[in-house]
Amino acid sequence: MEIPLLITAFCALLQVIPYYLNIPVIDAASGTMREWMLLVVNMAVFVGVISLGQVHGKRIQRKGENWPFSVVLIAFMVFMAIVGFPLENIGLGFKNNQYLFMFNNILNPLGGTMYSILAFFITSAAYRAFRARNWEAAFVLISGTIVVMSNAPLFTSSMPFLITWKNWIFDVPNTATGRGVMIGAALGAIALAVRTLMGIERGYLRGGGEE
Amino acid sequence: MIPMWELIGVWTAVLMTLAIYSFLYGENPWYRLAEHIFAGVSVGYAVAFNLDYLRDQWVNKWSLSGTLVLLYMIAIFFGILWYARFSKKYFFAYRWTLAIIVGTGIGMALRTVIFTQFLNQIMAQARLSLWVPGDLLQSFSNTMIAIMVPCVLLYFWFTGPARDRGPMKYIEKFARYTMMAGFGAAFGYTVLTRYSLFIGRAQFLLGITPNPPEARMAFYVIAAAILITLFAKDHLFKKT
Amino acid sequence: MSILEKMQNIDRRYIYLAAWIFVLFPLFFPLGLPVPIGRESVAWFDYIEAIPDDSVIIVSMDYGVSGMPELYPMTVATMHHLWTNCQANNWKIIVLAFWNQGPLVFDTLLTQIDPAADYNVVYGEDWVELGWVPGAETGMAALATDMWSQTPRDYLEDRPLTEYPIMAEILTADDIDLVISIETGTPGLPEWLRQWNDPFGVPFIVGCIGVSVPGMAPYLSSGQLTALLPGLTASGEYELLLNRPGLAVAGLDAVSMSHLLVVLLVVIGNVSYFASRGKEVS
Amino acid sequence: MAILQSGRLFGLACLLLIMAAVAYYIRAAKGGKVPKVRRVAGIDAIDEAIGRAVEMGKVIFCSHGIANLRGATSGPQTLAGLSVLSYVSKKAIASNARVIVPVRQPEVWPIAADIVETEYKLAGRADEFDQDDIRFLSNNQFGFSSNYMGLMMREKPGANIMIGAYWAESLQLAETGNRVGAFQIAGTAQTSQIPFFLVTSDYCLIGEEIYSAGAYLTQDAPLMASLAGQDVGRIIAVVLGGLGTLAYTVGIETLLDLFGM
Repeated sequence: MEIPLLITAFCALLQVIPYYLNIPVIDAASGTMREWMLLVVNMAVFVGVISLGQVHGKRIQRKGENWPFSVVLIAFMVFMAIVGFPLENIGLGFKNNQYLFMFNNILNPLGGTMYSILAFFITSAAYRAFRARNWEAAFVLISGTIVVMSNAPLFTSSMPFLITWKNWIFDVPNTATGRGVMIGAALGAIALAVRTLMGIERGYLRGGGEE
Repeated sequence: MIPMWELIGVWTAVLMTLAIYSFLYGENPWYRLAEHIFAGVSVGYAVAFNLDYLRDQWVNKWSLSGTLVLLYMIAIFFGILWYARFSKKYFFAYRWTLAIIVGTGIGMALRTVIFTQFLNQIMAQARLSLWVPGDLLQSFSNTMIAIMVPCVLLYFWFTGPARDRGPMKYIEKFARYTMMAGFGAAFGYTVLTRYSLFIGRAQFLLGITPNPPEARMAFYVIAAAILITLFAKDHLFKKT
Repeated sequence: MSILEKMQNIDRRYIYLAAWIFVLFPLFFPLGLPVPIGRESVAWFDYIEAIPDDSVIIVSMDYGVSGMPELYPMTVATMHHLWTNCQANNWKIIVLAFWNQGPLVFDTLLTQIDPAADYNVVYGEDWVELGWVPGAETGMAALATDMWSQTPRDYLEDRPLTEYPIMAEILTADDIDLVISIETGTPGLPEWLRQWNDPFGVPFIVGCIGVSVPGMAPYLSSGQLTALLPGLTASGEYELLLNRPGLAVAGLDAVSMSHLLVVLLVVIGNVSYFASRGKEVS
Repeated sequence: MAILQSGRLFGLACLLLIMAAVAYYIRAAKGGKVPKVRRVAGIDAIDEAIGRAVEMGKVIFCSHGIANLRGATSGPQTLAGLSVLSYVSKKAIASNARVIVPVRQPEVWPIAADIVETEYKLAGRADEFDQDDIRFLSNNQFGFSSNYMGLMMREKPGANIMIGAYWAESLQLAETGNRVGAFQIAGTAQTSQIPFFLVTSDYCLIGEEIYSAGAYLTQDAPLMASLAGQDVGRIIAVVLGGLGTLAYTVGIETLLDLFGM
């Protein structure tokens, strides 16, 4: 089945060609294509809803493990979708009070707290990783500790040279690492693109149809 | 006094915050509750948000001319094909839609990757001067970067016999040390950002301005409730 | 198992508990640990002090609620600095946002500060809030050629821009003398530079979160970015320069303590590691 | 020159050169010329991870990151992760292990499901495929990660394989995997997140290694050969960078002008 592969190649070329060649017609088409694609992508949102519905619906039906939590999940999902539904003339949508309540008092605190929980994880990861087991680990330990100390006023007030050291670590090994890894990643991405366009990359669109 | 529903809001927010933090102790029903609420609310939010987007796009752009209307309809058609995956008979049809997305994605990558990740980085290398008059440190730093970057690049060398030749051993070792120092620095730097986030949450729990002061009482009460139930579950019931 | 070996594989929950204590304690009982003033915050302070009279300044809130812990304090301090000098220097301040939650953040600020009462500035004459400008980079491009096109009405009072004297002479990016962007990611400085600095030469100063700092360095050295206020520590220093200790200074003790904890743990980890290894060898 | 966009000429030349090199080696491999490829410890360890999970009778988590397929830098990483998923599920099916795939992007979910189902079909056991194991969690970054963490704590996987684009959640997932004692292989091309994978996982794939993982795992000659094309690009980068530095040091800026064409 070659159709998906042809579509892939066509869509890829549509984006690439006008970027390098000055052909206004194709450029306009590729711009429209990008906006158009967002519509298609937005339509996928119910895939998630259906998948969640199947998994948790089954669990509720069978009274499987943790099924009350599945009820909570489905209830909150449906409620949030309804109060936020873009029908402003019947009082729903983004300015609906229930919607704002859910957004400000549930979604935001949950997101913010999940983000901040990293402080604990980074501390315990540092405790285990910053240990001079060998030369490589010693490099991680030394540069990491210098940077940590240079960020705290407590240390820099008595050891201002830490900031100079940190700047050097950032400007030299950190820059060099970032640059080297980034160039390599570009090569990898290009090779992957070629393999995909040639239809030989495993995983994506492989085979197709019934096998 | 703040209105009742605002007070409820503050208590809810504190409950959500602490339920997530309870994960630090271990997986438990409080966390499970927050986790499932999070999934439900965020997916519901995504539904509302995406539908709003589709509606706005229709009103402000795609409904304005005949061609655009047709394109919008085609988009809806390909959008519906996503759901072919759930059909036993036509499941393969989603691959057409997918091909559009992947193809455009690869095209976008081929546009920018060569510049942002490849050429711009090489140009930055080409702006290094190994000898900066009067600035020994800068000269040294530039020289180090000029050596480190190719070493890191060569570290990933995959194929061919040249890979196993003598000098590569040293290059590889030097590249590892460079990367370890670089990654260590990035790690250390992130500590600050993560702690500022946690400090922000802690300030919220303690009701320090600009956060609502009512949060503090909620913090004490809910934290106590969560801690007591966690300990009770672990120490009273486990032993029997 | 000796204590040293136990320390090496300590239950991570004790580490989590220590982190709670090290952060909450200084928030309950401020320690007033010393804060050295770094060059970034001084540069930022000096830059704003030296903005010429009659300048038109855009303050762009390019972050959402999740960025508030780190960026909100510097936003308050910067607005304080701008509003304080607004009347004397005849600055015009336009507040807008390219992140859709930006106006929400600014709402929080306005619940704490009443510009009219605290600084004696007049809404619509000295400053105006345009609200969220959609479209990210394309929105920036559109705004640069026509300041009125994206937001025909203001955000705070929802009235047409024609009713505000401040907007009368502000039509394109050519009329803007400075952009202050406080930001967490994309859209952010690179997009701004492409649409505003390259074509119009508008100067930029940026306040950003710690993780973005390394990415900002090239713009700073190329001169496209004139001043950079990085993260919470620098915000605290800036508050001290303004003689207005606020949220960031309150948080700085906690920053110091938490970093002290990390360093202590690293020391303990290494000491116990080498001690127990020494034992094995003997 | 009107037809060519100015400022992009040199980039186009580099791009075409690298693409041609990759294509050339793939063709050559089809004719029997296969280059020798070095070992990559992290990729080799994937078999070990699966084996260990099977031995302990535990499930395997295999994630392809949280990005969609459209991002210029993140999309290819997702494809790389899906390639690895294809291999992992094939191996797992052969040894009767269960693979759970946590998904964040609705648009990626059908592909992940398709990949795993195809492996079951190829093994002739289509009826054993359980769609619920391709687990959509949430569109929200931290909604996804909180669920992933909860799932790991409950299911206690024997192996956790994460290849793709990750942001802040990298440490949340890797630290939790470490907490439950999973054998972890993690890789990403997001330079800011590599440090966290490096210190919390058993093996870490750095940058371009993730793109090669799919090719390397299959041991399929044309795929392996494409890695040689990458090396051509590598040499170009090293040479151009080196020449550039030397030229700039002695005050010649012709090369810079050339790059800017």
